[in-house]
Amino acid sequence: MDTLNLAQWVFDSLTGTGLLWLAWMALASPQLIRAIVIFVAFGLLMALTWVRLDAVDIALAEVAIGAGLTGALLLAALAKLTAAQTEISKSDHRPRDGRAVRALRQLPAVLMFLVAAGLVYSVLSLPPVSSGLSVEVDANLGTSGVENPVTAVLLNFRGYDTLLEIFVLLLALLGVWSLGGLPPQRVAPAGPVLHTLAVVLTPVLILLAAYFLWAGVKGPGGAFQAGATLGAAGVLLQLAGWRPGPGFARVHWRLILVAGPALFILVALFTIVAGRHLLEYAPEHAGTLILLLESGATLSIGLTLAGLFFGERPDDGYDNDN
Amino acid sequence: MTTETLYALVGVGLFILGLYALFVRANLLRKILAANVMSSGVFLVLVALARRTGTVAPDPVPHAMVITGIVVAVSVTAFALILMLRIAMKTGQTELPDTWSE
Amino acid sequence: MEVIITTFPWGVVLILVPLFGALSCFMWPNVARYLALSTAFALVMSVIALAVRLITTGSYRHEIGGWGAPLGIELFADGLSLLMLAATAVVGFAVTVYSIGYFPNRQLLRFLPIWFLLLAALNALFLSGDIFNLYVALELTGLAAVALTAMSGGRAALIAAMRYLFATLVGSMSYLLGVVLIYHSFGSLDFMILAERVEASPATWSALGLMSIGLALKTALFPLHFWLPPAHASAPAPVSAALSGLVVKASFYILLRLWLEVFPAGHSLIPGEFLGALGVCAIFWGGLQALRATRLKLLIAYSTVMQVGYFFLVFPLATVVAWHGVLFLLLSHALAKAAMFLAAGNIIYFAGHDRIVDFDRIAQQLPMTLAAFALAGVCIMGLPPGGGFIAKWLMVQASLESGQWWWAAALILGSLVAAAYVFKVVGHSFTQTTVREKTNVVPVLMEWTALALALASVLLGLVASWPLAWMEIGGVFAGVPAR
Amino acid sequence: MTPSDYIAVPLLVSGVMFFLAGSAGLLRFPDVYTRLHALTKSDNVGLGLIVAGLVVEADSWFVVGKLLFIWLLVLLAGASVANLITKGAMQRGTRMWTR
Repeated sequence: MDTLNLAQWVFDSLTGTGLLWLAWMALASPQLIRAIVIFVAFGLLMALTWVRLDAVDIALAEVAIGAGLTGALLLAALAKLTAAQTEISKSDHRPRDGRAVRALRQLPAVLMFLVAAGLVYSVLSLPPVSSGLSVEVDANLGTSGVENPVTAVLLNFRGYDTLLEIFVLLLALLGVWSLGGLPPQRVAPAGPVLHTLAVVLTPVLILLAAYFLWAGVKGPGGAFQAGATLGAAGVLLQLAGWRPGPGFARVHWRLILVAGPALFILVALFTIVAGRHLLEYAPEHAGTLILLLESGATLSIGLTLAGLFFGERPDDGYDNDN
Repeated sequence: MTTETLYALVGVGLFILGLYALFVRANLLRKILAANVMSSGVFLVLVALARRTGTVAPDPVPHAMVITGIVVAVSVTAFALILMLRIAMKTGQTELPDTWSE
Repeated sequence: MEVIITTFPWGVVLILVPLFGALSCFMWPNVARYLALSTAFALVMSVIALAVRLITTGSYRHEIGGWGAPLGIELFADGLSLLMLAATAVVGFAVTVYSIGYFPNRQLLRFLPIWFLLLAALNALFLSGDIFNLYVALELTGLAAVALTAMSGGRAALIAAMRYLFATLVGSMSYLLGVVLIYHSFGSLDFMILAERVEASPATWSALGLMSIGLALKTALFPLHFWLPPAHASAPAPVSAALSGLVVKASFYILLRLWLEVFPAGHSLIPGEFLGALGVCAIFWGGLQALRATRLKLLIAYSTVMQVGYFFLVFPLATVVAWHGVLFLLLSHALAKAAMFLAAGNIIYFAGHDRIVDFDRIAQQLPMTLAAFALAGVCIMGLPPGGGFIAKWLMVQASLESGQWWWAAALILGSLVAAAYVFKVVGHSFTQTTVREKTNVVPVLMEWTALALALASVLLGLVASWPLAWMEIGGVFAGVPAR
Repeated sequence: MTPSDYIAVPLLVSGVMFFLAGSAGLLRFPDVYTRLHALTKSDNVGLGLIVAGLVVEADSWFVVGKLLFIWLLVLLAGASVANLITKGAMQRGTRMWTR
């Protein structure tokens, strides 16, 4: 809670202004491609901000998911929109209206200004020191089975949130498939450079994912960062032209997608049947159980993210009426 | 002003910017970007204020909450993008019509 | 046996069973319909067991992970949650049965996993005692609801789903920012602890404002209802039944909990009268649009906008009687509105359209469906003996007792409007059109499901004393003035 | 300042200079090809210098390994992506800048 020295102040002000400026540019620039690229830059600056705020776990997640995968998803979506629509979108700049209508258009801005003023006042009025739940977390970290407090919260203290959240991810993919996905894309041949890159990087990314998973016990890392890295490997493979075959989609794909959520449910059931509370681990087994849950979650998150990037509904043979 | 307040206020600013753009921008992809900026703002307020513990280590609970939030955000974004593409395929538009009808 | 029922954490079962159902329907598509029926049945049974436990031993909390608040998340089951869970299980079972007849196989396989995730999310939401966990449950609910809305893939459905998605996103983001302010002010996410710690401050007001607006948007309170009619009108009929019957109430339930437990009167800058006034606007705007609607599902959707208006009358009244009335309305509306949408689904299945003027002798050709619609209409209008009658009676009583007769006037006028649009539909069902169209045979099970729900909504009025007694389990109204 | 700092700081500063030069090139050069030329070369060297500076300050061989690994990955990714962008630009028929 020290007051800032000059260098920090300059750094923080620059970062803060930069964030607001990039966000504004991303939302205001006339070309969509520009907006997306600026948005990815915004994500990277967010990651830097997380590091500045001592939240390295989030920084990793932001780089991998927030900037990386979201950026890839946005660019892929833009590429699939027809070329005509990628240029300046006409109604981002509406035609001129009468005075009354123009005055009415200012209404959101005025409203936003009021909301902003109220929020700023509320934030400034918060107590300057508040330990939140950090004391409780510290006191129970010893019996949580891991040493990284964030992993302890995610997989043990508030593991139930994570259980639901893994289902949100699965739900997004089920939702995409229920829309029928996208029509299959014609894949251009990858070319030698991309092919080599995919061949070299895929094992590296898998190794990296395993490292994140293992590192999450002690320091920054964990299932989400690892899963996102696996997802990135999946995206790279797709860019290099790899496509899931029908057999893969029918059995393997489903099995891996379900692995994470199913393990969570099994562990939950097990704890209930054993007469404990939901997801209550015995301290001596906590570490193993958390690693088990995280391994399943990593696989499922990775494949789900890759599947979301793929966008097409895989041909699994169930898509007929009988 | 402390670092915590500064970044928390930037977070408020991002929330408002995103909300405003979600209102006034018509293009669906832009609206999706706006929603992402909005959620980044909320996360920033959450994490910035978590440093007010008075000790070196920040409160880890908000960090876990934000990681949950980031995963939720990417799921929603992915779904929203496919929905947008389906609409573009169906209507040739990347905007929602002002009035809705059959 | 009895010990097991009264000590087992049934709330946990209510969350795990549908999650498992979703995974298994996804993994084994060949037997999905049997898995679905068993899951839905297991849900009903678990709710009954939970009810037995709550009635015999009172409300209970379940410390997830064994940590307990404030560090861990606690599940919380009392009379209020029981009511919502029961509505979810009954409507959920009906919709599951109905969907097996309604959807062709391919669509059914896409529907079922998402549908059970929606049920799991709703149950998780009604059982949660933690404001951040509620956010995750809200997102799961919202995303599932949007995905189901878009399922048919038609132009109107896709556009409605997109609009719904943005509305639900803004709603949850705004709610989450409220959670952030609360957490950083009071250092906890647990309802019980917050109830003790919360005091009036700028951050509290902002948080309550953000949460209320976000949740009102998700509940589709006038004038934030713009997304609801297209979404509920263009989703497949069983989905509309769940959206109007259950999903809209989920966000309203959180709002109730917040006002009842975390922010009792005096901590808020938003007067209840303001929300009540918006409610009155919703009643008349929704009623008027329902009268003007030319398509049946759109009419029913606007009727939901109107009913949501009734819900918000509880905030200015805020007595025990008023709370009873509104909770009873939530329950009876869930059953009646689901019945109406399922009946509309039958008509669409039969005739291929839902244009009200072209209802070609529906009364003769689908008598059970029309009976279901009319019975549900009785409940919606608030005629005795329907559940809606008891609810509105209680609310009128509350407003007269507190000397605020104008809310009672709005309630009664609203009922007249509701009567008008219900009769409009019933009237056209007896007419004969010149153009005869090709029709399909409606599976008997679909007709029975709609009728059963409608009957339940009417019979609810006859056994009103039970739900009214259950509401009191856990003493959630302890801090509310009696009159 | 410790003795290792006297080696590290010049390395880091010169690394930053390379980055600045590269960024200036990215902003000021006339077309995609020349911009990539400015960016990739100077950034690869700049990052190399920064990594070298950090290696001097590193506590363990594990950290040194990680740093070198990062540099290698960025080299690989940078070169490949530059190649892909150029290929894409040529396929679209983006003309090379001539004076």
